[in-house]
Amino acid sequence: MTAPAIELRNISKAFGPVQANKDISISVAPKTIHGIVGENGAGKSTLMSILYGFYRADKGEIFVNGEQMDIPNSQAAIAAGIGMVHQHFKLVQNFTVLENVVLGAEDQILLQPSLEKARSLLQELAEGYELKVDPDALIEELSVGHQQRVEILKALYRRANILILDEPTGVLTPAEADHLFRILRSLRDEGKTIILITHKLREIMAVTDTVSVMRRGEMTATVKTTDTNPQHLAELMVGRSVLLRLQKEKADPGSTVLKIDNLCVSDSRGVERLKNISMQVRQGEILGIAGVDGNGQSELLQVLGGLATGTGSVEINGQELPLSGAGSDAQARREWGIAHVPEDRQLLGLVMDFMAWENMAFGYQHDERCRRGPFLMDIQSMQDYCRDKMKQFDVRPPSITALAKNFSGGNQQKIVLAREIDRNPDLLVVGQPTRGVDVGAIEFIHQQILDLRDAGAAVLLISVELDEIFSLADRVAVLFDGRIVGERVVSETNEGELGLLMAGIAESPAQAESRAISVTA
Amino acid sequence: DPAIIYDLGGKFDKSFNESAYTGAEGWKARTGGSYREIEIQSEAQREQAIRRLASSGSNPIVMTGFAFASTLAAVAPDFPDTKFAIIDSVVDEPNVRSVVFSEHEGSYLVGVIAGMTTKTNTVGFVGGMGIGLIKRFACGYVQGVKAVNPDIQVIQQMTGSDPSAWNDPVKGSEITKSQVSSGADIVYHAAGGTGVGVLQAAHDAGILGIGVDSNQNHLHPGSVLTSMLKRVDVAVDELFTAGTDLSTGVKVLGVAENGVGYALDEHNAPLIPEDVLAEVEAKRAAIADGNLQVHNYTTDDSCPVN
Amino acid sequence: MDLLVVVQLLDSMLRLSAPLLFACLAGLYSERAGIFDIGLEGKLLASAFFSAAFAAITGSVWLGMAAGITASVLLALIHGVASITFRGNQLISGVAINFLASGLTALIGQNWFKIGGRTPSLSGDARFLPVDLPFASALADVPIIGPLYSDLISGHTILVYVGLLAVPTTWWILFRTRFGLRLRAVGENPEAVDTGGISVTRLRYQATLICGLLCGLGGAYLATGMAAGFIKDMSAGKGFMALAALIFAKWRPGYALYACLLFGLLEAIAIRYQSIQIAGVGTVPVQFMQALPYILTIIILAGFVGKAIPPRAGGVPYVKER
Amino acid sequence: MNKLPKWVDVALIPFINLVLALLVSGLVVLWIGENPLHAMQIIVQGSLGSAYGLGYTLYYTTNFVFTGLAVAVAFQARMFNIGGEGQALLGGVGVAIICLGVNWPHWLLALPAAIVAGALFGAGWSLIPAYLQAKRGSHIVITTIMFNFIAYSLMVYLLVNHFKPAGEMAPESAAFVAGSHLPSGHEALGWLGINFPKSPPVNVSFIVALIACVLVWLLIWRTRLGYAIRAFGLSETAASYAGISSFRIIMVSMLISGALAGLMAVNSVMGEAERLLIDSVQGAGFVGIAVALMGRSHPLGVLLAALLFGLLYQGGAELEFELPSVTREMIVVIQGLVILFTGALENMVRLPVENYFIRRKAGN
Ligand SMILES: Nc1ncnc2c1ncn2[C@@H]1O[C@H](COP(=O)(O)OP(=O)(O)OP(=O)(O)O)[C@@H](O)[C@H]1O
Ligand SMILES: Nc1ncnc2c1ncn2[C@@H]1O[C@H](COP(=O)(O)OP(=O)(O)OP(=O)(O)O)[C@@H](O)[C@H]1O
Ligand SMILES: [Mg+2]
Ligand SMILES: [Mg+2]
Repeated sequence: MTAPAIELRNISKAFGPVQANKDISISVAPKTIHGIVGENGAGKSTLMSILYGFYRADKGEIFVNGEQMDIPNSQAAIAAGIGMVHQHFKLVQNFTVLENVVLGAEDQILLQPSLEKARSLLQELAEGYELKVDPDALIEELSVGHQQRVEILKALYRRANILILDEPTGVLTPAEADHLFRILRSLRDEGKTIILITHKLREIMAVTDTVSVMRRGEMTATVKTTDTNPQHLAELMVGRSVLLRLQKEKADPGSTVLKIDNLCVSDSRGVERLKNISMQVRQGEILGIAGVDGNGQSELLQVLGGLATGTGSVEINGQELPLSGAGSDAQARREWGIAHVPEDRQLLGLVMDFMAWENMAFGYQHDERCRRGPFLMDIQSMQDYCRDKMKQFDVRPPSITALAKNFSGGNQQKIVLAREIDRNPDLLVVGQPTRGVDVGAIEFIHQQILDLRDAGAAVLLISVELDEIFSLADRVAVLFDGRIVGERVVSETNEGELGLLMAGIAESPAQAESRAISVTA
Repeated sequence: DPAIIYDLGGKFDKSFNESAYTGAEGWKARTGGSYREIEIQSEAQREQAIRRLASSGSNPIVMTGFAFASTLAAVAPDFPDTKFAIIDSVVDEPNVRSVVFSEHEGSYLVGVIAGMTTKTNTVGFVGGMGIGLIKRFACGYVQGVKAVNPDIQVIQQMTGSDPSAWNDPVKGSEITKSQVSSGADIVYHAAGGTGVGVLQAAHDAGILGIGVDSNQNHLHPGSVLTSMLKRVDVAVDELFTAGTDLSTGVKVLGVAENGVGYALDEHNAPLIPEDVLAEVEAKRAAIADGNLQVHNYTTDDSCPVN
Repeated sequence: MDLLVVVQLLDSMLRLSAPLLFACLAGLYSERAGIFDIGLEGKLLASAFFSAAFAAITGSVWLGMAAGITASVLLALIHGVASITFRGNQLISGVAINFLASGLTALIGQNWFKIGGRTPSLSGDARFLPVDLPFASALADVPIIGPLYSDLISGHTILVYVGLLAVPTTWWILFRTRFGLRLRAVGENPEAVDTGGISVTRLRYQATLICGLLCGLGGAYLATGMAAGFIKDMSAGKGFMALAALIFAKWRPGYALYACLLFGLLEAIAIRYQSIQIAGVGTVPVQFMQALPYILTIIILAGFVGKAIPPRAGGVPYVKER
Repeated sequence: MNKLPKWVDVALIPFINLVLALLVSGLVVLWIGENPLHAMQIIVQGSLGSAYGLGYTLYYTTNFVFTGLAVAVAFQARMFNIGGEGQALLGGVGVAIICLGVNWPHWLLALPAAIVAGALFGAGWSLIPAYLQAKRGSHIVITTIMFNFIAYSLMVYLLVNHFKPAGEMAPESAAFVAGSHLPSGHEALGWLGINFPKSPPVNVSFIVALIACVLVWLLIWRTRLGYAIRAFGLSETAASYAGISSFRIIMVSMLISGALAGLMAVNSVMGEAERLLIDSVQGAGFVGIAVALMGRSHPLGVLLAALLFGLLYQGGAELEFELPSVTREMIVVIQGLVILFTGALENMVRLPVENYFIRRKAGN
């Protein structure tokens, strides 16, 4: 038997208090595609970055092709024939493709000869692997798919024999993803070893030979792909049998609260991220928005929360909501009765260096309860209120003066939720409510959202976790590439169908639209 | 003990303040007495310096430079028992002695020397701040030059309009270079520390400079034609010597009082031939006994010649 | 204006822009590598003092220059330690360096020479003297070309020519060498450099040291080429003006030259004319001329005339692990 | 991501930083050939040892409180205002206009007018940098540096061409009208029957500075505006989520900052010089940076740090007097070292201290 291409033994790594990798061992056979799956934050990227010399492990050993290696930096990894395509591309935006490819791999002091050499090699690679990209284009002018090709070219240019790809398909269109898989297969057939990180089980099943599962910093299993199935992998990933669903009453929808028509949103670079979407949410109803991360969910949240501008029409209880200009900021949205639980609590939902009581009023600091006179805050009342809410939502530790950053993720989320739900909003828009939150807290948070629905609020729930959608939503719309590609009543669909929609293999937009009308009418 | 406060250029400005310093040191060497001194670093320190010395009992307190005038006028009444002396400006307070010099007379004399020495019939003048005092220097100088030959052209430039103009050698040298290229072969400066750059540039360009206040002939022997002496050193020595008995009021020091003059020493003797020396000595005598009136710019803010 | 005046003005512009140019290129290396440097002023000043002081003591301008460069590089190292190793705030570090330089030069100057914080006047070998380029005197009398060549181009100190040569050299290093590619990359996206297996820390230190070296040359020129000795605070804002020029030049070597020449010209005009009559505008006070470089930079910064986009990673310490 | 005891953050770390700065300063003094302890003694003696010295110390303190608060308020919104120097200069222009233009019957009337004018002019000088930062993203540090230089030039122009009485040589304004004279420490304490020396320039502006400290504290920690400023300073993204307008916060915090810097002129121009001088600010705008850093941008900290620097400035003047080889630039060196250690090299001290406390906690 040949030695494994990569063998990691007992790797541990902590970032401050966060134990990102705990005593991980894994072995990757040469000339295979080895998948690694795991939830967000499981430690996949960290493990691979250790292998690539970007981080140093606190302890553990690394073997490459049977030889023990010390990989103190990326240069050493490259020398050992390891290449990596990072989850977040490491490209210099205003450099050309050529310059990015040679950066760090120039073979002499002068640049020109290296560039020339790279140009011809790029030509060869482009032909060999269908990796066409204009060598003189600036990175910032390229689509993400092309940027990814540049990353792969970078690795190949460095003669990588072991190629690590960290969530390469998160940003790709299905066609691009399929293209990528073809490339990966041909690379493997040429004798390269590939490690593919993803949390999409479909992809694992489609291209890998072996798959390892990580959970909360630990390696829970390694199996042959042919010996497993998605259900089994999912259980390994989340560490419980999937679909722990709450008891929920049947929805009793009332009048329409949110009505979106032909909403378009572009990002700061002018790329259209939401394309003419339309939907409605009624009182006492939860509409789930499913989809792979990066298909427009963030923009939908932002435009409803007053963090981005858009065009088209959004009505709240029959009144037109301004989408840009005066009255379209986050403050105004709150006055419209829209509460927003953001996707990223640390970046948006909380000021990490504010105390709990300050965060409990965040965004509502102009409420009657918080003001004293024309300028002052009513600190006493804000603190009393916070104390109440922390008790009610069982936030631990129940210290109103603790800084937000000193609470665990689940408790941080409870603070945000407590604050937003308490205003009895007409509409709650909530993004990834349980990302990085443990099981106990998930249940609690889900219950709160359902209670709000039952109290008559309209809820727009955005989640990449299908589980969550199935637990909470009454109806579900699937976002793909900025469009709604399908809408279903939750009780009448299944994960398979939604998975297909999420992959963009579905009905045409026109079909989706007619269905949407028929469902909501 | 007496005390002295130097103006912004500092006591080693090779010029005005340094002359005062020489006087103070001379007094010390001669009498064996001791004195206190402060070099101010910024405009706003003037008052603290005066008060600091007055409170600690120094008497008399001499300050060099017109810029002290308004501050002194405000502070002097607070210390009626202390005598103050200000050089280069008049402060009308009962306990203040004001010492002013007839710079126009001294400048006239070096102007005569310059006029008789120039070969290009073009000479230059570099002033510090464009204020009345400096225009007095300039006007006297021009009168002296034109007295020799009315056709000689005098290029006059000021360094600036704020106190940094006293301490910017680079600017001084740039201005001098521009005057050289306009044909000047002698440049007279009345610009404090800035003048160091003027004399340097004159030396580098192979022309003659004229120093001011102190005897600056030694700075670039052979390249400094002469220096307009303003005997601040004599004045300071005299003020220190008078001590607490210092009489107040205004005292004008001109050629007659030996308060101003021109420098002649081993460094510049070869540059000044007999006939020039004879002529300038004659003028000096004429001014001293009142036969020759040099116009003082500040009396009517205008100059008869340009 | 006749030719002579123009030549004079341009001649003066060259002299006055040389220290700006050194400092501006120094800032260019540093900021291109992602290290903001508002301590250019302090480094210029420190170098000016130590080059004049050592030139005065040893009588050799070369030893003086070496001392000046050493001082400037040491300050650059402090900036590097603060902003690279300890990931401190680069702006605050720059402010600190300016204070240190301003205080230490005056303090040590007074302590060593006891003449009010200045150094003795330099002469002879203790100064950089103008060099005459070949044929300068021979061509002097040829009309037009004569004055242009022998007055304007010839007759500057060696450092002026070094400064001018530093411009194409910098361009070549930045855009034609491996080091330049990496340097630019580290100022745009240090992660790209790091994953490429190159040490971000090392590159940034290198850039900081080059910055120190160039500021050292600028300071040496200031005290031993342009002037003949050091006086207190003689950099007089030139470091900040160089920073303005750098922004004006949008962090590019060629434009940096133009920006420095423009600012030098403005200074030359301001020195010569206390007020300027412009037909239709009236009298422009000299203070306006002095402030003009800063006003122009504000206009550029405001984005009304082209946009000055600094290196993307500029000012941000590179943090790999939180 | 740590739970340091609060006293470590607000007291221990600044203290260690200060000690380091003073140690290095001591080495410099030693190198110059003087005894650092002796120098220290002169500084303390000269600044606190007599009512006279104290009067000067408090005068400088007043200046530094204003400029320190100015930097601190901007810091709370994560704006680095280096323009205190220019803003204070312009504040002086405002104060001068008020004190020259009106024949004030009594200082109690002149003072509020001067406060308003100084604040308005100071704020006015921060308006353009603030606007450019808020609307166009032009880096506030660079623009305020540029505005400092423009202010110097403007000041010379104004003094030479507009304020200077005809025939005067020095570029300074006429003396202010008698009715705008602020009671000095001597006069003010005299009403209370306390005999305070006549010469120190400390004046009632010191009270204004103390009031400013309280008001800034109220603003930052008790008002909703302060809440918004702090939220913006701590997390710009979260602030936008909460609907806090970045434009408004940048403008407001910078204008308040400029106004505070401008207020310094009430002390230095109106209280001390009683005429407009060419460099009435004397670097106090920059000292404000050190003061705000040391004072952790908290008004109480700023007050204490300003006192420390006031002490250094007055002590430094005495130092120069007593030990001619140690000039007052020593103070500039100390100032640079304080900024270096408390600002730029903060992590050098903070990380080991943090580790120590984390380990100690883990050990328990
Ligand atoms: N540079 C860092 N500094 C501090 N903590 C980090 C750093 N990188 C990752 N972490 C933390 O380490 C843990 C593991 O992160 P990692 O990125 O490896 O997860 P992942 O499995 O790749 O998740 P995802 O699917 O979201 O990419 C997380 O809690 C993360 O917050
Ligand atoms: N950096 C820190 N410093 C101090 N205490 C911390 C820190 N991070 C977390 N804690 C505390 O440690 C406890 C456990 O935190 P941790 O993040 O491990 O929780 P968790 O088990 O992941 O819970 P959750 O599921 O709610 O996220 C929390 O009570 C939190 O207050
Ligand atoms: Mg990852
Ligand atoms: Mg957690």
